[in-house]
Amino acid sequence: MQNPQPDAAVRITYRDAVREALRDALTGNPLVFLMGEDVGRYGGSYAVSKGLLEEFGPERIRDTPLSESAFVGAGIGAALGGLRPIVEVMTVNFSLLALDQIMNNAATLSHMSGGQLSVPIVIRLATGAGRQLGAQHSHSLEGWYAHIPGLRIAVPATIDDARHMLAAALASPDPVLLFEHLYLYNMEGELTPGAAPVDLDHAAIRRPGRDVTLVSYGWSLHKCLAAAQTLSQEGIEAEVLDLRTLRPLDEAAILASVRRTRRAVIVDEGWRSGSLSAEVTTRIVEQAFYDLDAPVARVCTAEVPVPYARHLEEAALPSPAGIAAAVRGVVSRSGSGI
Amino acid sequence: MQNPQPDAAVRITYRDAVREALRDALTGNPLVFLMGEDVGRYGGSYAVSKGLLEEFGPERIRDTPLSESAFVGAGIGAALGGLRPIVEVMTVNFSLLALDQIMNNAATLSHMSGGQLSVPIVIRLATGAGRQLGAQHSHSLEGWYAHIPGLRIAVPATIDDARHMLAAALASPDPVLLFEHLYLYNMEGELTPGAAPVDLDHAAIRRPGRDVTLVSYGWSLHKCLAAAQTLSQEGIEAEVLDLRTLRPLDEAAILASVRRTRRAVIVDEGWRSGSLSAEVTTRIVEQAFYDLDAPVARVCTAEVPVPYARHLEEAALPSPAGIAAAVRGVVSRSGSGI
Amino acid sequence: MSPSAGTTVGRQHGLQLLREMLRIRSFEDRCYRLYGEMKIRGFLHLYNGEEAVAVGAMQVLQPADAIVSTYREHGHAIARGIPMKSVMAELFGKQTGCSRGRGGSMHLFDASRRFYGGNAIVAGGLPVAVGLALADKLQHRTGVTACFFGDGAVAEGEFHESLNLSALWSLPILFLCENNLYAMGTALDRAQAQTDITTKARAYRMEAVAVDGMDVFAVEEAVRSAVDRIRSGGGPALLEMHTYRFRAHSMFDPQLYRDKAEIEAWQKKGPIITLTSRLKSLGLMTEEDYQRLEREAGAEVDAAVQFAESSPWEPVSDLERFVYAEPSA
Amino acid sequence: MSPSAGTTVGRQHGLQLLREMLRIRSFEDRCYRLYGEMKIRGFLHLYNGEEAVAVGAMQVLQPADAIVSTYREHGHAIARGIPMKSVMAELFGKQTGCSRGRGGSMHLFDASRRFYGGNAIVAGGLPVAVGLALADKLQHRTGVTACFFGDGAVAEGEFHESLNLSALWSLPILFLCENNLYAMGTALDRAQAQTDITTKARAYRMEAVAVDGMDVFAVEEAVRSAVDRIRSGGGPALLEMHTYRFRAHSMFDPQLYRDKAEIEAWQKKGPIITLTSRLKSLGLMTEEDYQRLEREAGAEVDAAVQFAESSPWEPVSDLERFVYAEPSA
Ligand SMILES: Cc1ncc(C[n+]2csc(CCOP(=O)(O)OP(=O)(O)O)c2C)c(N)n1
Ligand SMILES: Cc1ncc(C[n+]2csc(CCOP(=O)(O)OP(=O)(O)O)c2C)c(N)n1
Ligand SMILES: [Mg+2]
Ligand SMILES: [Mg+2]
Repeated sequence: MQNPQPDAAVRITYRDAVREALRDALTGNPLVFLMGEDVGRYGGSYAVSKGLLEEFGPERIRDTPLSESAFVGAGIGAALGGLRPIVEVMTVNFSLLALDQIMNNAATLSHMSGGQLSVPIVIRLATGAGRQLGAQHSHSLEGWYAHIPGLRIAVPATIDDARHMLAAALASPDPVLLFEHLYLYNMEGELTPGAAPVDLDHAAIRRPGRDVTLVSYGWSLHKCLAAAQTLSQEGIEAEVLDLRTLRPLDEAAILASVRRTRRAVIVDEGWRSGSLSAEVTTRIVEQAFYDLDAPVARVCTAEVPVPYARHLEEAALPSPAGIAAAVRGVVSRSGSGI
Repeated sequence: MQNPQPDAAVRITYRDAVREALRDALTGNPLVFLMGEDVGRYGGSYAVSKGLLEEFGPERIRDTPLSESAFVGAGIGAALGGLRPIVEVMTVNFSLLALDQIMNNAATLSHMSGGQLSVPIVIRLATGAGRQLGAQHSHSLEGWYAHIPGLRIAVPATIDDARHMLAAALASPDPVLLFEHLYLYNMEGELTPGAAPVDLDHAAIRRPGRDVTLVSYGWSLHKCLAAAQTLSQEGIEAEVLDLRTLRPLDEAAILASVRRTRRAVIVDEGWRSGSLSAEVTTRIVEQAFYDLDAPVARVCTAEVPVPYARHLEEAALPSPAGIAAAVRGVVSRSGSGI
Repeated sequence: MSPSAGTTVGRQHGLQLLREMLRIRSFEDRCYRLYGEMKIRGFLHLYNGEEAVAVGAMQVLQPADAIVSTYREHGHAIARGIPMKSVMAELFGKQTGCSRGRGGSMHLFDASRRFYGGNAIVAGGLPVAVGLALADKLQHRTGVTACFFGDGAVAEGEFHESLNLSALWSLPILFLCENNLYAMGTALDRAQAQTDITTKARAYRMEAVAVDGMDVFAVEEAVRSAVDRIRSGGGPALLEMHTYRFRAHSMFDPQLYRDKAEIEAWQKKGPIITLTSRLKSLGLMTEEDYQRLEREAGAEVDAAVQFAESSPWEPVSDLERFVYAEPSA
Repeated sequence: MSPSAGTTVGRQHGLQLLREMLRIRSFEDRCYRLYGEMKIRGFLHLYNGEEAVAVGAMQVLQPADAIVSTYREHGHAIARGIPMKSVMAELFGKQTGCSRGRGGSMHLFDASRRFYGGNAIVAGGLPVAVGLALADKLQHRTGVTACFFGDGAVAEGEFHESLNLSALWSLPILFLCENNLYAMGTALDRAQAQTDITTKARAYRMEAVAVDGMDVFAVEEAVRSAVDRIRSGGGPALLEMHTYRFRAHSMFDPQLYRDKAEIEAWQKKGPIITLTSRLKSLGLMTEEDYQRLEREAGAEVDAAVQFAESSPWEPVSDLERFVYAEPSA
């Protein structure tokens, strides 16, 4: 699997795809190194970096103490010093401890220095709920981070993006946060043979449809695809748009799809109020208001610290059934009034 | 001024209004104490707590070291221990260092404990730009904080609210973040004699109008009022709504006003993408879509770390002129298409 | 390193300590199985091997004292006196759980016993503990706040800020560092330039003592003298408990970072084995006594599982309760 | 405390040090006036009294070394060799400023001189400095990163995390703590349980030395021996520079927290006065020399103000430039 035939299709897990991407990056550029808690000896808390320590050694697969602010800041400094650090913050929940470094240094240094500096750091974070980890370990903050100018926010939701987005992130001179949903690590799928390098600027239509646009990213994308299946049996053809990057937003792709379908439902694992779904909705309203046949609808996480108990957690998170219901609501309202 | 006649109108600065509120709280409840960097000997970095150390002593006007995470967390613990802490985080910019305590402890403990615990802490933060303090000292993150379930976010924008919101915050069993815009501290105005105690649930119409609703809060409220002045000379009567609390949002008040005026412009000092303006816009679209005569418009801060140079900073922030222009745009589009 | 070598041990007390440790041990062993049966989900961090720390400490702490713990807190919760059944019900996610099923293994709470959780953010509990101690001090109460955390937490900035605040304000707080040599897969000497945690604590001018965390008597004695000092206004202290985690960090840990030999060596020093043989050799306990204690512990765990199994789920309609305090509350 | 008591001082070098300190002093004094004239806005933190630290340190640091500073960094920037006029233009918010007017007083940058700013978040620069040092080490470069910060920063968690990482990884970094006894209005002993910062540093097994920060020779000597050790692979070090801030914390500080007597006592120990009398008493400098240096410094500041005044503003249309790196960059 280390050297797949360019034209042989490979089945691979999301986890292995990320690991292959890391291996490529480390092999291809001596300035790249991976740093974070338990990325080495332990093999990564989600086993993503397993085996890399043996292959690349402790200097480049660097275990850190529990010091999120310092090792994220050190990644920023290392980037300023000419390296291409990949900093793994085990989960987004712990990144709160490093937010000062991310917002006040990584995101500002290029502008504050009048363009003299750039901070080509890649920060990888596991994100999301769904594993009954409780309130402190189930945050979905990627949309929240997308509020910060100076950062690029990317969310690989497919095997191909898990495999190829890291290279694009490393190629960027700007700080990039890569959010990997912990629910996706075990997802298996086919790696498109010899897939073209991806960029961090474009959304992708994962399922074409004419009746409504489902805008989503990350784990929610797969819930949207499941909902679209169900809906198509009812004769409703949903187009499913994978945002892929939350900052910058591919507004053109969103608007193009919505102008075609004239209806939109935004699905976002963030807490409803102030989630990215609000920004997406607003962009649509600002620029495609007169193209809408119905109000934009949202399916988000309930406004509650995500609880441990399975039935409560499931009730708190977006679900294919909830998405399908929202779509039916939007479709049924169409035409009325306008 | 310590004991104003109930019926005598008093002119007072926003700063003094906050200080009077603090003095009342400290006098009225022995469990209340103020803790933060330089609140004591220095007199508060914005001179808000000046004189309180002499009056209440170092136990209750407690200077802390530069340890935002620890003293905010200590405020949380003190609240659990039966006290009513007022923690001053000198500015919102430094609160990033305490975000883990705020999001993972203050906001979650009540829910995670199944309602056994509550965290009646009040965190005061100076916020905002406009003083040429540069990117790291000019954040407006109150709308961003409003994304977090479990918190209450209040923003006093008037002399009366500066004087009375603290009491409401202290009366709440939930964690409350009070954001004081640093540009308002010197604002002078009349304190309504014997004003009724305020709550943390309702927005307020600061200026009635029939043609468009300007939704705002904090310093931006005053820019909206200035813009409304200008516009009324052009025959456009703008209603100006002061949100007052960003979480929970007074959705009813927003919708009621917009249904009357059928047009809305949201003014928010946050960076445009993902600012609270997006949530407000979305709420309007979700529930008053068919009542709108024009797309909702936004006036926000440019998506750039706020620069030092005055002309650049002014260009980055919402301005009365920019607000007026946005309103004209909305009014002119009305009717067209719909 | 065991200051208790000379202590005279009473039968009652000896059996009491052993009983408590066995209760925790059999609870944890059952949790391990229940996780395999998917009755318990999420992250599960077991306390096997470290029982002497929780049990020794809780002998000293009073009802008016406050406890702040970590995600590896089953032992602390049980030793504090939270009924096993409400803890087990919590792990099952049931309404009868000590956090109504919202917390899970990492978030056990019991306000009535001043047990403030259960924190899944490493070092996240330390500042909260500082505040609890401040509340006692400002209200002139004699309570002491006991704050448990691991060796890994020592690297976090919150450790630094919290120890300084506690020493600076001379707060009634006891920091109990459970040094089990690893933070997940990271050995202490690969995380800390200074591996002697008492030395670090003294840099804040704080009392600090290293303790054999495998010797429940040593723990109890060290905690007693520390708590007495603190209660009488002597200011904060830190105890570094040398202990070891017998099981994996969590249920997802292949343990690539340590070898069997090391684990076995520590198991020989285990708090239960050593206390058992000690009590027997002192003629304070018979094999029958031991069997009985084990049976009783097992029976209590059985009952707890029973209770958890038969308990109701919190209704989904109550999902959003408690996000904000309820008027009643 | 001055290891330089015995050093033989050369005239050239002595005058050079005095010249540098005078350049900073007159720059700062002019800034004070310009703030009153509202030419300079925002927060302004002046370095008066602490000049010996920046000047002494910069004698040792090489072009390949990196500098990380604070919001009180005019002195560091000027001593590092950033042209005074581009610093002054920055304070005016002009396009010709060393940060194109976007940074202001707290955010001076000069990539060509490896001057990485200018950080307005207390202790926010320390982790970045750690990373710069790591970059040198991993690329087998001989650079040393010098990180300036104040006594107040020592209380922040980032100090703790950064010192530990540096010592743990044996990084080529020099921590320069400017202990001027106050963090805004908070005296060190009301912020730190342990006021000896070298003791704190040693708790990370880091080399640490206290230095008379008012004696430019002492500073230079201490920095030289520390940097030599670090460059030769000896690992990180911390120098605690005992100094004092002659002016208010910023332009909004009524200085309620310290009395005139204390300030005057320190002014007598001021780095410029003491060096001046020392050079004179050693017969290495005449009053004329001194007058000339002061005149030259003043003239340089005049020219800098001239330059700033006559410089253009960045066009508003360029507001959003540099938020993301430009293709060209
Ligand atoms: C701030 C933070 N970073 C990372 C983690 C992930 N994590 C959970 S436990 C752990 C190791 C903690 O080790 P230690 O403090 O020694 O406690 P132990 O598990 O050994 O009892 C880590 C890294 C976390 N929960 N919180
Ligand atoms: C994280 C953070 N908290 C608070 C502040 C506000 N503040 C600016 S300077 C300062 C005092 C810093 O003192 P010290 O580190 O000793 O440096 P000095 O000003 O004495 O040079 C404070 C509290 C800040 N800028 N950053
Ligand atoms: Mg450990
Ligand atoms: Mg200082």
